[in-house]
Amino acid sequence: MRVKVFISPRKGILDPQGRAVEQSLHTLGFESVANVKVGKYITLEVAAKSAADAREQAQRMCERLLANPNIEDFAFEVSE
Amino acid sequence: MRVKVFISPRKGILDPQGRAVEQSLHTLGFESVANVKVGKYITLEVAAKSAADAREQAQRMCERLLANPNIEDFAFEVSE
Amino acid sequence: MKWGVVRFPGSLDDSDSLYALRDVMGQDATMLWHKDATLDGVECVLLPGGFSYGDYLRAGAIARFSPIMRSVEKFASDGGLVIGTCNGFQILCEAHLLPGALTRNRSLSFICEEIHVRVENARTPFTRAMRQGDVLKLPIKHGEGLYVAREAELLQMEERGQVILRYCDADGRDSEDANPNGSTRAIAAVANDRFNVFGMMPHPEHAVEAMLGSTDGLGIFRSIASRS
Amino acid sequence: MASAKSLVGEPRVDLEQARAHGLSDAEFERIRQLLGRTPTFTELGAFSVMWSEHCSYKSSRKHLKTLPQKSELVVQGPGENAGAIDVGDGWVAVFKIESHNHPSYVEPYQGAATGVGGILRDIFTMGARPIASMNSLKFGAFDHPRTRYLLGGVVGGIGGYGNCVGVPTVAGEVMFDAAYNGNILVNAFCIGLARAGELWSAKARGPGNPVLYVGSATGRDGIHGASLLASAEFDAESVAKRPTVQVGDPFTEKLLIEACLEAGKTGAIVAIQDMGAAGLTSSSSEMAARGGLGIEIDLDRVPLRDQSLTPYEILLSESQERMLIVAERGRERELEAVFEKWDLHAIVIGEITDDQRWRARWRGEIVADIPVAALADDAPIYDRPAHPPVARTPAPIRRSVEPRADTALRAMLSSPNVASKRWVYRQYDSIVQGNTVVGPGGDAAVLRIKGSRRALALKVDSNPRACAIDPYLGAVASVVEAARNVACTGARPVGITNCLNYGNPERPEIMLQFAEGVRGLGDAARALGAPVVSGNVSFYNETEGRAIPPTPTIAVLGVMTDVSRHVTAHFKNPGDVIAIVRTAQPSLAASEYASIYGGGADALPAIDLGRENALIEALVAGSEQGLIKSAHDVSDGGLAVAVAEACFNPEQAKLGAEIDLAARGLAGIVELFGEGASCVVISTGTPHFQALRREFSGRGLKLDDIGRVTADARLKLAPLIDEDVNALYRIYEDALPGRLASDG
Ligand SMILES: Nc1ncnc2c1ncn2[C@@H]1O[C@H](COP(=O)(O)OP(=O)(O)O)[C@@H](O)[C@H]1O
Ligand SMILES: [Mg+2]
Repeated sequence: MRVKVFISPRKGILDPQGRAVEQSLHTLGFESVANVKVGKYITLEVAAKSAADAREQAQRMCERLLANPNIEDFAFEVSE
Repeated sequence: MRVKVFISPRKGILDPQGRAVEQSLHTLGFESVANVKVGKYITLEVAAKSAADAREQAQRMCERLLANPNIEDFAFEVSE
Repeated sequence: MKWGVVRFPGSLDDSDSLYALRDVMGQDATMLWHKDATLDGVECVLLPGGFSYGDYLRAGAIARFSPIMRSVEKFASDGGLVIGTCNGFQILCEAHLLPGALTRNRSLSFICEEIHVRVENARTPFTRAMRQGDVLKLPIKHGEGLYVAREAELLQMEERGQVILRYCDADGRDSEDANPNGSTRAIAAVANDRFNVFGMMPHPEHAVEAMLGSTDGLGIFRSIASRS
Repeated sequence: MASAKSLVGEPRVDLEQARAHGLSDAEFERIRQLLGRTPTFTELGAFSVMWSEHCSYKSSRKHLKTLPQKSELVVQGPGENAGAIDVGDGWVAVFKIESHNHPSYVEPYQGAATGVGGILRDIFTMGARPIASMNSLKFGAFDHPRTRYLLGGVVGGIGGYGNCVGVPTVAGEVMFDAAYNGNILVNAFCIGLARAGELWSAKARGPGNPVLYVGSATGRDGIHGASLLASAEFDAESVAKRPTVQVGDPFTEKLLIEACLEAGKTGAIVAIQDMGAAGLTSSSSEMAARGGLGIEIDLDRVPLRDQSLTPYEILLSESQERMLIVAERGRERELEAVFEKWDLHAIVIGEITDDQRWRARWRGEIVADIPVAALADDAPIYDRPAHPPVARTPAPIRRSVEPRADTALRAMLSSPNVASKRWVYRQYDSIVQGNTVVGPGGDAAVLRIKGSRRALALKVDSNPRACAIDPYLGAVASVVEAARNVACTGARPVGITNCLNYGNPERPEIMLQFAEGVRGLGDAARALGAPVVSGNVSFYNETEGRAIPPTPTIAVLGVMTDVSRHVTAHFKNPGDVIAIVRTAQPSLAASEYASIYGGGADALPAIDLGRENALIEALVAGSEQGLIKSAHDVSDGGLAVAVAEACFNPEQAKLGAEIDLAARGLAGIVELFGEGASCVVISTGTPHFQALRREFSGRGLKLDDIGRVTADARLKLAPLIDEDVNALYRIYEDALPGRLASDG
């Protein structure tokens, strides 16, 4: 199964990278851009009996390692 | 419009971060995990006349700033 | 006092810490290997600076699962003294032995320079040889030293005196310019609520000899050593 | 014996193919003669990289041979992975500098990072622990559209890699000039320490000894990277070669450093070399060639990142963080255990043979079978024609208006070339390992040696503006500047490494620049008694037919016997005498002043190497006796800038200087802002001034008392300049960050 994990800085946590990217986009002429957040995109493959099993594994991977709950939110998608 | 950008290390390019995460996942008991790639997940809002316009802007943002064409591939999604 | 300095793959200031403790301060200090479970009977564990596991994913995120960290967690929960400097601080936060997290510097770039911090609480095992309000000149060198924690948690930490060092100017005054990485409330060091686990971003081990710029790091080590 | 076979589906090898590989028709013919047949495609690839300029030094070798390479302190000259000098108390310093120019232009972060990684490996493969790095960077004009991107990427990459491996970056230089708009320079230096008598070698011994592969798996990185990138001129088309970018993994490098140094202690390593340019091909053939032996490699055992790699790709890959080790037979286990400890794998991929052939097997076939010497030693050596260009350098534009001296000083301090480089070096860990007595910001870095009173001093310098006017004198000036910077700290220069960055050597005027540069380097090194123990040549630094100015980058190692006597650049106490010593009259030729306001000259003042050496001797003697409180070399921006910088102590409240220029006959633009004459600003306590003066006069030099250090933080160069030091300091410090923050 393929798993895609999306990690974003949690709301209210400083995201200096997002701010810097936003400013650079403005300088490049994309003036309307707002609310930029920079997080992580992790893809992986995992052996799983079922989609539910894969989701359960993905959930645990995120909680234990991939995301830091103090500062990050995560979401994931599972596909064949 | 909301834009989600997914940036991954280009195929064939060394991804030491992905490798380190993969090994760590193995140690944590997720032995079947393979092919881990760590990239960036960027979300932003942009004013656009249409979805096509937003897509066109997103494409240019990725090419000009968000992704490094030497070593990264990108994809994006646009939604209201 | 017997010290143990943990060497993770990618630790960089491990030898410098050992040198500061052993050669400069004459302490009994030994290197501990991350794959071992034993702490060798040490009375204080030091997690050194560096880029453990390349700091891949998040600084400290992978190192926290090293075998030795189980023992360190147990040691800490039994009241043992643990100090983490720079990467060590990051590892302790990732391991939830300290509150909060360390994220990318406001400038987004690595910063190596001498800064000043003020002792906010001198009634801890890590600062007892100093006085509240003392200003220390110490080097920092990190890319991810911006301290963050939830607002409620911060308030609680302040109330309990868990904020141990704060960035300040050379005269001990607060100033935006003196906060090198944009840390929330200019926090440079914190302790847990039992005050036996301590993390700081500046490097005390690189401030133990006048020829190299400062001896203010000795205050931290002397505080710890003065326990026995 | 079965000769090598071409593989099914491999491209045909013919003249056309050879040309596409950068080989000349004559070179291809020579290869066929050496082999007695047409090479296979894999073999052609191997020849093309080994016979490239980058690996074979075919155009430069004749000239490099003329450099002084010996002294009683030299332990290892050119020929191994790096040179080595005995620095006393049982220590040997191993050092080298290398270019990563083209890769850094294509992909600044990774290009610069892998440059740092490569030079580190050259040091620890000698058995030395890397203790410090430096870098020399040349970018295009500051306002050129690509400059900021390149600057940010290169500095980020150097820091990203160097910081992560725990080697402090202690000094360097940065210059911006339109001449580098299309071809930046990134030269990386590393130095390590080993115990005397314990250096390792890259010379294979013992037929039957196993060959071990250690480190990262092999991918398609940089195939035809270093060789093609470094040998081909740069144009729009090569930007399309991007997919071959190498990515560095400093974490693995750190493990390699620790594991290799630990493995070396077993005594089971016979020879070791990193897989740098031309990867497995060069490391294996060069180790065999040095030992006069053969080597056989089984490509099926090479760890791969991608199973679809062909033998050609495996042999030519330039994946980073890989080492090749010849071990003593029967002791593989010991080595494997050490590497396992560090989570690295050592894998036997071949063995040393006695038939002097370089042989590679893949899936049961022999895919390459070449006499080792043909690959590693028999590349042609060219004596390329060298003569001056038809057109001479145009005469410099005259200045229309002469600015006021104080205006000029402020303009100079805010010029990116003169301004503080703190924005750059604060992104580098300069203190890890705990030896940095003087880090970036000083004239030269000073590193103590633990357990010894001795210290090392290091600086890297270049002077392309001077080289553009006179490639010989420019090279001499670069050497004496680096050496003088080192001597300002109180250290005696003992050794040199160099990176020679030039254009296309097939053009006679470039070849002349090169020949003159090498001659200058050699003459200066001889005069200073500091031999050249290692180096690197980077040719083809051109864009669309325009070459960079000749840029020999010179790094000098100095030794001081007592670190407690080291001298720094800043004034120390009010009332101290400010004095200057010069070897010649300054000139506006090649000066920062002329580059801003015009009006340079088209000839450089002559350099008297005897006086240069005397100046260095006097500085060392003066500091050893504790007679010097501060010493600062006058460089970009001239005397006015140097005196201002001496007031800029970031560590404490600023001091001032009071100098009566008029009374000293120094009140002219050339005196204030001229460069080129080796000149040092010294401060000393009044009681020591006469004794110090005698150190100089005894060597035929004049130390002139020109003023006093003042408690009042004003820079007074009467009657031309009277400025607040703190205001000047802000200009100097804010220039780079300010320009980088502003839009555009
Ligand atoms: N790329 C760099 N990396 C580290 N340090 C640097 C770099 N560039 C400049 N520096 C430091 O900034 C100071 C000024 O450098 P430079 O202008 O070359 O000195 P000089 O006045 O001798 O020419 C030196 O201490 C130098 O080591
Ligand atoms: Mg210079």
